[in-house]
Amino acid sequence: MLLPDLREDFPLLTRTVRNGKPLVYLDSGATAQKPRVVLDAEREFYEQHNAAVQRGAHLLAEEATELFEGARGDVASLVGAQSQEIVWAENATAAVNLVASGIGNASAGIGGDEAARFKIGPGDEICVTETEHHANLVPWQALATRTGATLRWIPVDDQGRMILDDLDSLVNERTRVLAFTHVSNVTGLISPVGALVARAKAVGALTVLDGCQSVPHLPVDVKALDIDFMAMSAHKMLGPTGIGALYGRKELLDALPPSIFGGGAVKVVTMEETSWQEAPMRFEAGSQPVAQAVGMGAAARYLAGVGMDRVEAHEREIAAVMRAGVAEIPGVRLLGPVGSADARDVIGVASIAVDGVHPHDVGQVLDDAGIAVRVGHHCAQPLHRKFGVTGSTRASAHVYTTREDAEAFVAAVATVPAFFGVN
Amino acid sequence: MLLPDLREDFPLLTRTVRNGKPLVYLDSGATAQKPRVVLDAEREFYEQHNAAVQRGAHLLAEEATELFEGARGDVASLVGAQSQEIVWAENATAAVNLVASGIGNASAGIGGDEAARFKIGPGDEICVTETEHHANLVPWQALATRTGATLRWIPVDDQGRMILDDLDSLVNERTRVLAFTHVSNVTGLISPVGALVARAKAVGALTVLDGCQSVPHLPVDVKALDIDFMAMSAHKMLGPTGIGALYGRKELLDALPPSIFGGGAVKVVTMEETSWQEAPMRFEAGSQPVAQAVGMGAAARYLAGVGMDRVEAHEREIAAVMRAGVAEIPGVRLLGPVGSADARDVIGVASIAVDGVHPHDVGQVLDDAGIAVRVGHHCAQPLHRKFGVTGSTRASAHVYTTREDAEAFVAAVATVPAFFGVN
Amino acid sequence: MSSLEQMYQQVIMDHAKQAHGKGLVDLNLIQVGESHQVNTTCGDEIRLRVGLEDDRVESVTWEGQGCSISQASVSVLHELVEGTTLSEAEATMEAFRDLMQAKGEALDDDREDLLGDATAFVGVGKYPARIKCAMLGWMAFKDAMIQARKDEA
Amino acid sequence: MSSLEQMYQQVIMDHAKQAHGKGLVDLNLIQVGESHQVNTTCGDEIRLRVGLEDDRVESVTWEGQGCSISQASVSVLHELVEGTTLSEAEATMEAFRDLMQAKGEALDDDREDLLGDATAFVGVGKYPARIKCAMLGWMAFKDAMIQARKDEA
Ligand SMILES: Cc1ncc(COP(=O)(O)O)c(C=O)c1O
Ligand SMILES: Cc1ncc(COP(=O)(O)O)c(C=O)c1O
Repeated sequence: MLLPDLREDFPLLTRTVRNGKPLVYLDSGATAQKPRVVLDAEREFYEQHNAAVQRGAHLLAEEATELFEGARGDVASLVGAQSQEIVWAENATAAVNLVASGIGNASAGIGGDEAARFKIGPGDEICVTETEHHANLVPWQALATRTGATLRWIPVDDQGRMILDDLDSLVNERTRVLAFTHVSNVTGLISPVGALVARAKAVGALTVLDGCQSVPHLPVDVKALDIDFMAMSAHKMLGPTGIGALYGRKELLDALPPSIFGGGAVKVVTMEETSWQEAPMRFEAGSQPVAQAVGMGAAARYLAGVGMDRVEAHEREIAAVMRAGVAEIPGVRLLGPVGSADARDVIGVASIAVDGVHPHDVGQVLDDAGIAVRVGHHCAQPLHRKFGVTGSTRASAHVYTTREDAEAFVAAVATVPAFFGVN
Repeated sequence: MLLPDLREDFPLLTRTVRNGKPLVYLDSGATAQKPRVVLDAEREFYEQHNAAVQRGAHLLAEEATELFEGARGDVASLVGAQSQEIVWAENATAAVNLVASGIGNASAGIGGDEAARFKIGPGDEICVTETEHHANLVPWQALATRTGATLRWIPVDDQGRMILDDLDSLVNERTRVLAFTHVSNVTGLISPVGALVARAKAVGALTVLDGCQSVPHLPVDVKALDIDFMAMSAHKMLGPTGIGALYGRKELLDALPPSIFGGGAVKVVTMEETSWQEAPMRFEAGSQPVAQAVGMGAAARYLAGVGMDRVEAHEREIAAVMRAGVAEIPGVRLLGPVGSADARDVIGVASIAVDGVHPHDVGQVLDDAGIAVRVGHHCAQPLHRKFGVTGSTRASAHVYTTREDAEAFVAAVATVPAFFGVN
Repeated sequence: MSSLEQMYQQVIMDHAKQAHGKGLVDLNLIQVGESHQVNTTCGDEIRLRVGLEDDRVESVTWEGQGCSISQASVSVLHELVEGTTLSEAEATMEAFRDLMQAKGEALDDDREDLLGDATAFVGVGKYPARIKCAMLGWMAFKDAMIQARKDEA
Repeated sequence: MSSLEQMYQQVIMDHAKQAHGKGLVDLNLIQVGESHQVNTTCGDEIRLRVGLEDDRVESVTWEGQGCSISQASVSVLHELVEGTTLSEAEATMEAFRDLMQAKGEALDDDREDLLGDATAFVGVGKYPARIKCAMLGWMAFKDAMIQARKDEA
């Protein structure tokens, strides 16, 4: 069930690359292209309404504030949250850090009584998984270092699936946080959110979901998933660079101390001390990425307009075409589940290793054919180490990806072994 | 010495407000309007070159990286820094927090041996001033709470000037950081940077300059000022929202631990531990505000093209017109230095208190006349408390501000007391 | 009448100059609630105290500084709700909130009657940034009522 | 010859397949330096060891994994600088860096002579992202030389 061809909406997709070749853009997992409505929303903001939000008493400030808060509502709707549960952040990485540093700050005595529930220290545990992007791993390592808590992780098997056999001992009464990705940016595997959340709830651990690769590609409802926090990035959701968002349950957000301190986030400031506003304001210190919020709101509306269930169906099919295609090429190894039955939990991505050819070299041959893919470890070194490779070549899709794009990828990969004389 | 009329370059300035009145935009201290070249640079990036930077091996990624790093160079040139000494941050607030949290993390054992020089704790002191914007005050309060260090501050007199009489005792051998603003966002006063830096150097304290209100308005050379760190925000420099930058001496940046953890900032990641890249990459975790960096670079080039010395002359003159004008209106009090001799250190700003009329009400009357100003405490509560008011009405200028704008402000303020029947 | 004049109607100017209910009163009642609210835009603060007895709002007093809109609004609030029943107070509160969200349009007659002098605030609804000012006292009232009723238990 | 073919010239393919100087050698010299470099894009690592004696680069060996460009480049590096004088090695290093920055243009004859097989890397200069790959071994060499000379003092 493919979507109609939406490339018309995306100005960049008409450009040509090496030697005038048409562009086949298969690097949406790194960053997506932007529809015209997003670019227009930003530009119109700058040309008609640009002003500091929330504080001004003039017309432009009122208009800017209305657009800014409206965008918050649009992003909230896309994921089933309340407006006030959406905090703007520079990117998904910053969103995860906001939670981790907030817990660190609570543990260091910042935030008073209401923050006490977040305090962690030696003897406490934080649990992640082996499939995490560095963005949802390194902040927790740092929190462990800072507080003396212990970091544990759920391992994955050689197809990249989380091994839940020891879940009950890995997530136990000492576990305070369980952080995991919704969709892997390397294998495209959809995580068993239900089982993980249930276990976290049973032991009273906070759940932090990395929604970077799910929110842009499938329907996500934070209330149905029953998670506590979720990070997302606009630039992967057809939105602008420079902005992302954190979803957090309101009562948690109102108690978590901030980790970026400054104007706008505060209630009363004396030279000696400061009290903070409620969420989301307490986390939005300094002038916010206002035009980008407006753009992210427009992107959320665009995605909702296409329909996230249709987006999901589209991306499953594109993934299937790419994965089935490369799996047949001798000397090419598909990372993650292989075979149509196993692949049913996979969306939007095909990462491969070509025997005897380094991913950089694979990428170079594809680039020469006008095909843009990502090479390297995709910020998931532990997972690649598990697969026994330092890097891979990843093709990733979005709403504008066509069957022809997927087929072009497969055809170009087939030329690689011969080019490097390895078959 | 006023600049030629540059309003043509700024699309928003042609719009009308309440009842079709032409807009008189005097809220540039909160956020500036953007010239067309900045908007075009962003749009062209999205339409032609958008891709993830630094990591891709395809043409778009190469182009995007070149633009992104080129912009870093443009921002560096504007302030006399080396490219690698410029770190992108979401805004100036984030830039200050990056330094404060980095010191906090070093003190909590993150960053290893090389970070040891930043460790602070009980007995150490951090010094700020009473004129600081919350962005350069609250992060230091939080650092003091986190580490047990003591926060001290340089007081200001009733005209808002820093009192340096006790400088030698306020900044002493225990002082590890001296953080202060270059230009006050309330009074427009230019700080005595030379004296403060000399004292900090004498005792071996790090200097952190808040360049938010200086970099957009006067020539700034970080090497000539001899400071260690400086924060700035693009949106006040005619650039996009959603991005700012930190200048830091390279050898300091290479040793300071990050405080936002994630991909791109790291060298080797295992499940157990992580090593970081050199600056600036180590501070740029996650997908960066790439289009915004390109826009900030364009803004830096635009400002350099106009010439920062000419910008300074322009803003001094606009400030002089506004300040002299309002000072003559009975019942209107000018915050900061009064009188032409005293005002020689003032740039771009006039903040006033109208006897018996709340700033919100003043702002409303101006808004009705099409004049956009800022009302409130402008994120400088301690300074307003010092002045004995909870808030003020601030008019602030930029390169596009004309003498007519300044005169319109003065004329409208003159109507305020009568409107509220207080004269 | 310009929008500005519609906002600063004489009633509002008068209340702002001569505010009612100003000065916290010590209450010898069982159900007393107090709330402190800050308008983070400008730093204005209001502390408001209510005393309930049986089913009635016996006393509403406050102290604080602010713009003419916030001062007039809390003054009118005092006039409107002191002495009413709890349910009348709630209805008034709701009507005022609706007025603020009406973007400058008048409410229906029933609710206009409830609001009395407070209908003069109709013009504020056109200025989103000022709605916060007008609501400051009412937020404090709402919160103080919750506090007071807690004492019930 | 397409840009791709210009990049992957036969010389490069050959060096990549049959890399020279691979395998760290224990050195019984006074001035030994070692450097470990990581290409953060892809995680490729190189460890390179140099041994100096008097004025000469006596030994250059390395270990590591990487793309054909990085492997071929360090293999060529080994061939070019092992056995040369320090100043020849510096000149070669500089010429290679210039070649990388020449955006695909050839250098002048003198420097081409210095570079020998390494001139085959001319095509890499057109691909900024791959310059890092080609430079990885040379960065390690530069750093290892600094380390080795530290032992001098
Ligand atoms: C002096 C000063 N410092 C810091 C800031 C904070 O800048 P931003 O809001 O862009 O983080 C501002 C602007 O609001 C300012 O005027
Ligand atoms: C699964 C996952 N998590 C986190 C991130 C980090 O997102 P960002 O770089 O926008 O902060 C990414 C994207 O790189 C990702 O794919």
